[in-house]
Amino acid sequence: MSDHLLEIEDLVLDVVSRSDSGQAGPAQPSAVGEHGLDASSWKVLCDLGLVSLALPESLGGSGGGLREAAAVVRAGALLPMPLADAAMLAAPLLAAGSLPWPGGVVTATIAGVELDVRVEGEHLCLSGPLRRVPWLRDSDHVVVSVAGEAGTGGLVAVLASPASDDLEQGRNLAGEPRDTWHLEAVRATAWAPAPDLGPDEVRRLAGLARASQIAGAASAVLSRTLDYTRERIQFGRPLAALQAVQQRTALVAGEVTRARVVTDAAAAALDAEDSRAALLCAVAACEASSSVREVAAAGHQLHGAMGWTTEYPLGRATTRLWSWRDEYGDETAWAQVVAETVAAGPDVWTVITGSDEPEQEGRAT
Amino acid sequence: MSDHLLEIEDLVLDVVSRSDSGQAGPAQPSAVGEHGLDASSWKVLCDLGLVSLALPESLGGSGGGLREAAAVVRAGALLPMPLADAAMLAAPLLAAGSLPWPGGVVTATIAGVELDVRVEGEHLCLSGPLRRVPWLRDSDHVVVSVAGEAGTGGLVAVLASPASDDLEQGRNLAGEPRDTWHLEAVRATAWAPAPDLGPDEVRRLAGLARASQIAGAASAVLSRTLDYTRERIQFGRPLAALQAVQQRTALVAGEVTRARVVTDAAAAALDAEDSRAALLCAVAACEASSSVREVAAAGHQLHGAMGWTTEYPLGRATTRLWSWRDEYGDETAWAQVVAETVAAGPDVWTVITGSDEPEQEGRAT
Amino acid sequence: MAAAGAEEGSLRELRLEVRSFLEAQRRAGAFVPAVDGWQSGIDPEFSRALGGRGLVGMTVPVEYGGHGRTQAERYVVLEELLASGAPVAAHWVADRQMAPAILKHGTPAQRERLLPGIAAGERLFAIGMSEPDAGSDLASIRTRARREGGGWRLRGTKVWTSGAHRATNALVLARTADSETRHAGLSQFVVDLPHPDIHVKPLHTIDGGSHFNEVVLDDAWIPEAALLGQEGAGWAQVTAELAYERSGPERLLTTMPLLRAWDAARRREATSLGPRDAIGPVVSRVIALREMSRAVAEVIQDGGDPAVAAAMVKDSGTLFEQHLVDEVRRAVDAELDPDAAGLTGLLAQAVLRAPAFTLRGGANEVLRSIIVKGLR
Amino acid sequence: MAAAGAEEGSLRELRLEVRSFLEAQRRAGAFVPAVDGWQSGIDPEFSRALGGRGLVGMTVPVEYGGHGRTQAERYVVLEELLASGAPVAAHWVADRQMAPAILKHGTPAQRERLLPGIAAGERLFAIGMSEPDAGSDLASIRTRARREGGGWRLRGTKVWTSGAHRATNALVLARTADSETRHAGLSQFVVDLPHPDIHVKPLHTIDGGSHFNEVVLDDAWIPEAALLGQEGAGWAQVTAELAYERSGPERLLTTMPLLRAWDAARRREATSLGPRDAIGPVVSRVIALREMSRAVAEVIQDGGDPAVAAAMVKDSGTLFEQHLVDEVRRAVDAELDPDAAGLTGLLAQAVLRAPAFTLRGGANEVLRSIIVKGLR
Repeated sequence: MSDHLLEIEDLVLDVVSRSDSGQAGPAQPSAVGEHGLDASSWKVLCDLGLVSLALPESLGGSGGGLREAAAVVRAGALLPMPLADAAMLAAPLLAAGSLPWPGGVVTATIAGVELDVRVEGEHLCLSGPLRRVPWLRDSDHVVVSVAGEAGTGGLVAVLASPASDDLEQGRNLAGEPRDTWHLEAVRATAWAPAPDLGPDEVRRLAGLARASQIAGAASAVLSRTLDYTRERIQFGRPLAALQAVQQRTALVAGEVTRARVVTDAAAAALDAEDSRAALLCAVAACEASSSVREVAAAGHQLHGAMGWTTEYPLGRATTRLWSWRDEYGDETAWAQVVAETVAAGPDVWTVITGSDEPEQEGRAT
Repeated sequence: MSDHLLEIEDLVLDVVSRSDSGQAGPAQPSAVGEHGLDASSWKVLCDLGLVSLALPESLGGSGGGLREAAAVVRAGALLPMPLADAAMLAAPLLAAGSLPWPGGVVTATIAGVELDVRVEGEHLCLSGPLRRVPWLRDSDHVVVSVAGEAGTGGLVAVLASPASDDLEQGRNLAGEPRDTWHLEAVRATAWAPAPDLGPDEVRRLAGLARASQIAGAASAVLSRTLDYTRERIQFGRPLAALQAVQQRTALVAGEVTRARVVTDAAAAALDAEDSRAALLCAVAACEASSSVREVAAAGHQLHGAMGWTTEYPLGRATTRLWSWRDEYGDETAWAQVVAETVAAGPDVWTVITGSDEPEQEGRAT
Repeated sequence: MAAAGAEEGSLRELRLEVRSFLEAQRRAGAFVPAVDGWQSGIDPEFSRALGGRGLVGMTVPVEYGGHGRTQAERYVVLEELLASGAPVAAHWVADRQMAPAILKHGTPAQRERLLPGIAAGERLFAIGMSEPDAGSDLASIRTRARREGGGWRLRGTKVWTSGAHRATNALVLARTADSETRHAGLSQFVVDLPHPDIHVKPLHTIDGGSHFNEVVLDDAWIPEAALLGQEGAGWAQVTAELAYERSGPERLLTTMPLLRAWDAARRREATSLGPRDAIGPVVSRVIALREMSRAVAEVIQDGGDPAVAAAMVKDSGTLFEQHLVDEVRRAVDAELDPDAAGLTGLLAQAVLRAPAFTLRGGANEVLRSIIVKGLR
Repeated sequence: MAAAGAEEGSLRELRLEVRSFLEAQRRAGAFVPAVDGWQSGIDPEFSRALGGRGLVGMTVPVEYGGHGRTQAERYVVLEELLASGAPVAAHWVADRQMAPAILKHGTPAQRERLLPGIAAGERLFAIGMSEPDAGSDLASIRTRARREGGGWRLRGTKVWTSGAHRATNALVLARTADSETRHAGLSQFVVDLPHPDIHVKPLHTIDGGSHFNEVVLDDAWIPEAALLGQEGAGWAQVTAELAYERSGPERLLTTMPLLRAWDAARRREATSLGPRDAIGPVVSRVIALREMSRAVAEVIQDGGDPAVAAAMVKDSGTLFEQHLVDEVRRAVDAELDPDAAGLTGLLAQAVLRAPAFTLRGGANEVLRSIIVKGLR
């Protein structure tokens, strides 16, 4: 990991350590209960320019890239706020439409086919449902990606969030808000076509956003587990002295490292407009989602019953991991994208290495 | 395991311990090299009536059941001879055709569709290939199952084995003979219709035979691994004192026990003509095959490089496990049989418990 | 092991009878199927109803209010209760381990006082074993019982005590003598609840429940008659109970309601099988584990020592329970919503509860040590 | 880590050039693709041919017969060699660890004597490290070197010495002084082979090969110039080499020829994808592991300490190599025939060789201890 990414992570970790709600926070009433958004941390992160890194300065962003945004999302993964949705989905969507950062708390979503969108003069008018929008009840704006016809570029719309009464409140396993909004002829506060951004590209951004969150939360599980097993004495020794504990912790570390490396690689490839970016995003989403099972299971197993209570903050990380791995596609769905990429390429090794064969000759062995 | 099964196992283990070739044998030149059939042990087992347990005494068998035969096969799994093929496939095939035990070294096979079979007067005349027949070069007789039309009962034929020169010799990963014989108008020495034995039933018997061998060889891997890790000193302690070694050994023990219990249950169900017999055979084959990966991998990992050499007899067991798990269907194929059984039943719990619903009502939850 | 296969007529009849009853109860709204109902589903009314039908304390002798039935019959009933996802936690522990423990170690007076209520499904027993600093290391417990006024005074703190907030009784393991060997000097007590000096504080868990409790024994006085079995023999008694606790069908069928819901959804949606149908390996495994579990049950019935085999069943079985959850999750294309009804909600519940499966009743790593030490 | 993604022009050109060369060699019958070619495929002629094309000793300075190329360029070439299943075992170890070790610790005379042959693909190095009673516990080795006649006399037995029967040199770790701490007093020697007092006995392995040897050092005299590096610093030197040994692409691409053969067969047979195509997770994983491995390679290039990260790559990578074999096996409906050509034969080979992947270069359990001790 290069130095400037580590600096960014340190900035975020500093915010996390000073918040009541972040990684090192106190007991929460129930992991599946309600959580308020941490407005003060959101403001600090915005003031530091860390939320809108993937948006050019000319549009009110701070002009970094997705790689920097992913570093922010990993470090701030457990902060109760739509950080990933804003930094890794809203910002690039706005960039694609050359729209300015709307300010306040920003979330993002991908519209389903049920959403009806029509242009009325200068205005864009939306009707229909936006389902399970992250943190919608606590947001000021939601950036919506609307697919175009037949896989062409669609458009990006910014909506002012509705009053809470107009929402159907929902949640995920971690109690994070996932609210459904049934729009009735709502006008976008801003909108623009995004010709370069097809539905696959948008989904890839969303998948990478969740993958980056997973990488961060998985890393938090590893840290907690290391702390716990080093402090906890059983049978006269720290748990961490037990070989079975060491073996399993090492496996978790492997999963965590893989998730971090591959989300970083995918974000970097997107920034570089690399030809492998699409594949690396699918790999990042697949690998991050598939790391969750072992990371969360091992975290709970090594913590014992303690980790299953809401008094201990392990569950704050694991319940998020269990939700995020399914959002915008689980590991099976993303693996299928990889399989399709293989099928579309000349041969598997060429696809893996991202190289083109000099000539298209069949390989027989 | 009931007492009489344990007595049978002890009888076989006694033969194994006195043979040069069985479980406790000395070094072999190469696990994938040639092995001669252990003719003396074969004779002892035959004289004890242990090979033809699944054939009635009136037909020259010793009138036990498949459950007893499976116990023999488990205990004698590593003997170089077609014990499973004779005891768990040839014997029940002969019983189905009311044909007598042909004597000598007996093997068995299931004919493919390529085999042409015609009745000429009293004789049965066979042409075409019998592929990868176990130990054919060392056998005196081969019992062949031929499927009937459209899933009806077929017939059973006994052939005198050909001269070695007429065989295309082959082997499996363990070096066990798997010979192909291209028959040209060969007359069966005996034959009979077997109307009650459809191709699925025959395949089930073959699958259970391999599953029983796997259960036995897996048990041998566990025993060897226990011995080795208890004797081998590293870092000043026996390997078995290391917690990581203990944890993995316990997992192997679980796999071994499951394979043993389920092969016993399936054989018992066949003997009892239980309605669950078909399903239990598929489960036995699926579970035994799927146990191989962890049992063999753990055996090798815990033995270190030593176990990978032909000087040490671990490979004699693991190479057999790797071959047997694929013969007559691997775990994926048998799991699919289970899935089809579920689909054909009223609901999954009824299928699992082998109970019929009082009325066929859909279950909604 | 007896020939495994389809059940004999009487057992099958019992199974179908219980199944019909539970199906009728479910249709009547008496319960909503849940995973982990034997630990998380406390419903005293439902337990009483089962007791009224003779489905609790089945193997308890008739003279103590039980039904004198066989272990095989009880096993069939337990399976149907588990697979239906019924709320049976209010009587599960009492039926599973307290009835045999009291039969084995209890005085005649204790049997007469406690067993009829257990068999009626009316006694909810909490097991006070773990302590804040003990974890899996039970020998290090620090709760003390000292003789006083013709009885005992208990002082200490227990944690992970399931159901204590609604329990009628607790079984408390306490140190009655100091000893060189840490396993000596422990005794078991049956304590009536509520008790003025026993304070129960719920522990909230990430599945949104509070099945567990912290129990503070604040110099709580109990009569002499509360001592169960022999003074100082608590360790041996606990160890014997653990084999019962580990060998039952609840160590592999906890998530069976999820499998059934998935199966039902597949039938409704006519999901095509595909060449590698994910349900195949899952059903194969549960059938195999069931045979293993039934083999252990027979060892118990025959009076053998099932400690190693029981540990093996629980290790394999609980890993399967978790594996099943993951297989269903990957087969079902849905975000997990804890508020959803049906399959998705059941799946959310299962994901949140699964971590406990391989911790309770002895963490699986501990079970594996027991297994490997018992081999050959 | 640099931005990961497609390679820059020059690297890609190099990759395609090497790929074309290997493909041409394969078509010409110079080799049959095999799994594990870097350990099992000794072909001195092929190694010399690669040396002749500048594909061995790539990062060795030009003054020593090398090519002064970057680690990134070398990495690309290694990948193509591994993925083609070419027989590269005759020069692999020399290129991987001897060249850097000699550059780092060797005298100018040793460099001049040994490096040109390594870069030409003409030196086959066997590593004499493990001993019959040492296993993973290298500090307990008992081979001794004592000073005599202006040189050293070696006595002891080494096992699992790959390629010793055909080696031009061996690197021998021996005890040169007794010491309180077991890690002290060890030294490394470069020994020329064959040697009249060094006896090499092949060890036959279950894959039908004899890549390993037992090497008996029967009071073999070697000159003073054979000492590599500092007397008594052998442990530190070995430890540093292990990071090189563990971090390379051969710790995840050993079975890549099998994946390629499977892929080719699928294309020939136009196997339908299905909704859960088994190739997807496999390819995803190898791409991810490749990124991890490349990150470690960069740490090495930048002079950082890659010990923990390298152990992690080898642990995850070798488990993947084995996992790939099992996935292909379950996808392919065939009995494994060691004499078959094509996919089935390759699969048989892979199954038989796979156990070694997680043992050589430090058993994975040992790697995990290194990992967990290095965390934070």
